[in-house]
Amino acid sequence: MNPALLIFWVLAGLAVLGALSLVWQRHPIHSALSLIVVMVCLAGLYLLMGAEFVAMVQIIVYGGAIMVLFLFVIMLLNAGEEEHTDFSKLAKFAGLPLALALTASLAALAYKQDASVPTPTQAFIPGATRQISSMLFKEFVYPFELTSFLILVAIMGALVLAQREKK
Amino acid sequence: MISFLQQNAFWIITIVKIALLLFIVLTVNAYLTWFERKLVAHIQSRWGPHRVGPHGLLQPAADGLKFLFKEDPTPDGVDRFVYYLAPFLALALSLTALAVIPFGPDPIKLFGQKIDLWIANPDIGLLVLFAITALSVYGIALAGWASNSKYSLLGGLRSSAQMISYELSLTMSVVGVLLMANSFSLQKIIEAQARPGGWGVLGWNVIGLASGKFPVPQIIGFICFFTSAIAETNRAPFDLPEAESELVAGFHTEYASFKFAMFFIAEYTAMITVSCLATILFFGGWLSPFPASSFFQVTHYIPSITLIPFGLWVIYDGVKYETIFGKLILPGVGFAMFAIGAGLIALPGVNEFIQPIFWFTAKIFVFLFFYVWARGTLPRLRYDQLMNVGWKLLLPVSIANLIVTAGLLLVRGAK
Amino acid sequence: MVPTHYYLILSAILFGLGAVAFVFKRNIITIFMSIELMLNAVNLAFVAFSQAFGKVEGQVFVLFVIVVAAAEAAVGLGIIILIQRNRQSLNIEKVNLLKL
Amino acid sequence: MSTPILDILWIIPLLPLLGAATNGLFGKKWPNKIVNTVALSATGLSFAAALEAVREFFEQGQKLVHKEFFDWIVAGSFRAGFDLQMDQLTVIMVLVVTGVGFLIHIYSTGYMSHEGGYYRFFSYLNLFMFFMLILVLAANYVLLFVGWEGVGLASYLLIGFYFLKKSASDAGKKAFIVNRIGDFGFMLGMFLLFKTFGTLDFTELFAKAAPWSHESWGVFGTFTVACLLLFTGACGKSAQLPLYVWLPDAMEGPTPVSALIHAATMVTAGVYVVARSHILFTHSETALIVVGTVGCATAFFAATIGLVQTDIKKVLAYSTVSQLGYMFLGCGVGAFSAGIFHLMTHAFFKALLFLAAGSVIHAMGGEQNMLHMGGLSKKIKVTYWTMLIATLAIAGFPPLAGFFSKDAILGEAFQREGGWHSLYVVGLLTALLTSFYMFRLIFLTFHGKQRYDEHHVHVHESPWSMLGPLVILALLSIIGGWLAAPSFWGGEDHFTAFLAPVFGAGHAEGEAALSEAAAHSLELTLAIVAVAAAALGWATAFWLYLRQPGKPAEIAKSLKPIYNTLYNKYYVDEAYGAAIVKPLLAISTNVLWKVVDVAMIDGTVNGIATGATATGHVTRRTQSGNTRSYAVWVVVGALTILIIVFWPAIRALAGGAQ
Repeated sequence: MNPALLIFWVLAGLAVLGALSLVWQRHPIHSALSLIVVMVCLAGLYLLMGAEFVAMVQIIVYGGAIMVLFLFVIMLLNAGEEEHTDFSKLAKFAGLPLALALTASLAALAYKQDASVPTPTQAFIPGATRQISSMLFKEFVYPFELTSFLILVAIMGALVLAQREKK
Repeated sequence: MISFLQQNAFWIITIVKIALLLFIVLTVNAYLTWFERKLVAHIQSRWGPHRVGPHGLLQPAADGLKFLFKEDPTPDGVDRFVYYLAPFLALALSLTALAVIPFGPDPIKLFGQKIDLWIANPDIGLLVLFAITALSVYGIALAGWASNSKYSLLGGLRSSAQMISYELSLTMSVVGVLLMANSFSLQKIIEAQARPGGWGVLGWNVIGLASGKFPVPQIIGFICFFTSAIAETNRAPFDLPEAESELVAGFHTEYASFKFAMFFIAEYTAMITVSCLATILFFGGWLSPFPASSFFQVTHYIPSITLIPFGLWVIYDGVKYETIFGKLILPGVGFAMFAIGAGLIALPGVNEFIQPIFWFTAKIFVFLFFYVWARGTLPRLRYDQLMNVGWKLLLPVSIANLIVTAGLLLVRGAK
Repeated sequence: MVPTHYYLILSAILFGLGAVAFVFKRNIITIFMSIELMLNAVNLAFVAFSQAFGKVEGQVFVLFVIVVAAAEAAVGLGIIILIQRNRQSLNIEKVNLLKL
Repeated sequence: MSTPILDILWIIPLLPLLGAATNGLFGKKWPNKIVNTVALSATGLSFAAALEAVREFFEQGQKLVHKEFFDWIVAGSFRAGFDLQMDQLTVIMVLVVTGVGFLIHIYSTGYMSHEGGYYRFFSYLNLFMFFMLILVLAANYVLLFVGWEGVGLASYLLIGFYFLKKSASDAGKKAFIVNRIGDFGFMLGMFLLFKTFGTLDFTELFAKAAPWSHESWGVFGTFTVACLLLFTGACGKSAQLPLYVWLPDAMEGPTPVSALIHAATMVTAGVYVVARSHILFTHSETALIVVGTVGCATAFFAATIGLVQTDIKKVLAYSTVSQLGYMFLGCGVGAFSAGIFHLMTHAFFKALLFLAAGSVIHAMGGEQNMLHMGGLSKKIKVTYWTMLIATLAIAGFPPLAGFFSKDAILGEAFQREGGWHSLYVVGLLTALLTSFYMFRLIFLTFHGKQRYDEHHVHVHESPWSMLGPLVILALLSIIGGWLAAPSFWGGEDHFTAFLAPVFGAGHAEGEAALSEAAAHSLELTLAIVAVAAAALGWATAFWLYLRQPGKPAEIAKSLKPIYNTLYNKYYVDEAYGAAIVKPLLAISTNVLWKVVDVAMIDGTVNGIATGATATGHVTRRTQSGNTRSYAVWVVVGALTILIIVFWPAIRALAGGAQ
């Protein structure tokens, strides 16, 4: 069996399991851990697709920053197990089936669309990282700057939100 | 049998290398603790460990045994899964980091196999390291949370916040180096610091004369990097997650015996990793500080020159040591050192091969010494000070450094 | 080499699971995580396509998505902290002031 | 040449408007002096402007002045601009309106000095002037209609001036409603004209209409219908049968108003319109005959009612109606210039009559019933003489204005072939009746022994602010006629000549048959006959009301049914009430109100409201405020979009499934 395929199956299986356990777990910490698993698996898949840079950024930013932030907040708020209220009848009865239907249809479409998607000519894009950097600073320079601005605004927003107003 | 070995040589070699590296690192860890305790003790004008073995040299072994045989209670109301996961996570990650560190340039030839002095050398080695560093926070944070103890929780909170904060300056301060090397590969980064014709120490990134007319020093970057690195590894003076005066022992308050040992090892391994990184990024990795001209040929004997006198001194010291045990052991050790030194003189080939590794380890040792020195001398920061240093000092400075570096390189023309 | 639509299907499944979590979970933080999961699924699709077409644009988009996700996380978690502070609950069904 | 005023013709109507606005907005606080200063200066200036405009008009050779000031309505091919025009007809109308109006303003300052709402009165009066001037200056039917409606409004306001008096406000409403009926016809006429000729501008319209073939008697072509519709409007405004009923009630308004609006100017608007659109009328035999007949009938009919009325103003009102009838008769026989001529003279002497009557009422302290007067001639000499002059004028004694104008009309009527002689006869009879009831009025009011109580009312002459206008008008009533003094009288017919460019000389077909001499002799005989009729009327009145004052009562007793019929105005109001008002009320109450309004309209509105509420009650459930529900909706949306976007793929999927 082709090792790449093997790796794919393993990682994909892990990712799906992680996602499932994200839904299944009742404690946010456990959900967070499951999500981290998913992210790491995805990073692995990116590596498999030869997107090293993206993979690493995925781990550094998602795994190292965002999820840590989540963890931090969960610990800060000392969030316990989530209570299973069902005030929303709609979500109680229709929610799950609908979401599953969405999943199924998406997957089915993806499965049907394979014809229109070309099979990769090469497993790796040579010098992808270099291309990405040049692209970021040439074609996408304005969006790039914009995102930096966005981050600045986000920082301010977070500060404003989180600080206790002084009495 | 042979054929099997032939076919799967790569895997086998890798496994062996991993085992070897683990052994070395763990030993180094062990003796790092001894070294640290001794040094700190002397800084505080104490003797430090001196009962177990001569100069307490067997202290680490004793500690190891203690860790193994101590009772390992699991506190009540902990989240078992996470509680057990945390230390494994910490240890595994810190050890994994070592996998991408290159210890020497040219491979050894053994049994007709070329064996590189690294386990893996990806093009994005540095990113991998950062990724692992980024993940390593989980060990501590989860441990703190899972222990179901206020001290631990606070420790975990502190560490997670602290690590996130300092990761930024850590990464930022390195970008300058990346600009100069045009690569994420650690090996390339090191090679980029060797100026053709060999300028030795001048080529290193701290001075940054690897090419062009004027230097682009990364000294500021280095300072930021090392400070942030200390914080990343939760070492003094940034060891708030385990500030014993406030939080008993912080995130590992509830951990005993071997799980505690795991955190312990993880921490020291992280120290080593960081030292390696600092060496590689700013101090030319395995490059010798001396130019590679024939005039400086003599410098190749520095290993012997250091080993032989030291060995002699150890013998002398052993002879006049109080205990019998010491009288027996120390001269042997001293003689071994002397022998190695002499042997290196005798076998120039080996000597040449040893050079990079020697320099590399020497530099690492220096940084480890720094670590301990800092712990021994600097007082612990208050939490708000910590955050201020991270966000208001290091981050802006490293960004400024990046901008200046970029400008200078633009003027100089990157190679 | 792995056919592209494997990745696509995986991404679809992950996205769907994210949606499931989105409607199924009550804890605001978890719901927020499920959103992140969906974003990740999309990223996977991006990268898969970028490999399939041999173009790196996809990866660039992924980077943008990640940046946006980071910003979103910062603000969102700030909001969550506020919610907890004011409502003493993380149960989204108890954060229904809209109705009043 | 420079024609400053003609270039800014709009200044003439604008001034009164300014006056009206100023008084209406700020006059409440002001003392009477300032109010009437404003009002008088407004009218006076506009009169001056009008005179100047006329002078310039003559100066530049009496050519038609047509000025487009700005577009008002432009829709497709339709254009109704704020266009003013000036030709001979306009000249006469403008002068009459501004001149008489100015005089009556002066008069009002005296007459109204003791009334409340002084500023209001003058504001309305100025407003009326504005609209009336718009009416006469307008260069197209639409703008004319604006003035038309505007004067209606003003008259409504002024009739209901004493709005605390129910009869007054009712009279106002009556006038308004009855006019609406006419206006309805008028508008239909306009629409028809626009549909046919694609324009409502006088010049273009008439230019287009002129070449069309005439429609003989009984043919109901475009012209006939349009003219009849327009004439309906005219009937409404000018109080002709069957829409005259509002005018007598309009006497509820202050006397100056009756003089200005309901005698001199507004009520003549109908005549003006008919004259203005004479080209259309001359194209339709039927329309002319109808106009003539209606006019004639109205004249006689109103005169008969006038015989027995005891309220001094009512008598004058009915005489106004009958005089208007004369004018329409004139127009009907195609003698438009004669009609307009009579309009002018009538404006003079009828205004004079009303003002004098007002002066009398003033003197009697509000008494209007002639049976409670008598023997006033000594006490209020100026009023007496001026009123006498007016009476002679209206009765048609030479050489006063009424004689010429009325003679002209009757002459034209007589000289027309066909069934017009009967009209002439009726007209003559009417002339007789007119002179009878007018002298009856004089004798009852000023002669005989006084029938009022000295102690309650002390008779006093009016101030000169009132008498001045009387004198001026009296002079005008004397000399006004000479403009058209027929040739046998030495002068020649300036008036007709003057109006010729407007009406053309084409209305005297009858004359063409006769020779000069014959024409002269005929005119002479006709004049003599007319004067004889007038004299007969005078004699009868003299005999009945001065020689043996008991007689009228006896006659009344002996002819009780006729008398009552006449006294009650042929019960027309009652008939209308029974035939139209009551059913209308019934329908309005039972159908329009109870069914249409309450059941249907309110029902619909409330139904919609309840529906909205109900929908809200249902849809409110979606807004549960529960984020999870919203999340589900998001999922639903995503699913929908997916299905829409990938519909073909989904079909393929289904196909693959089978």
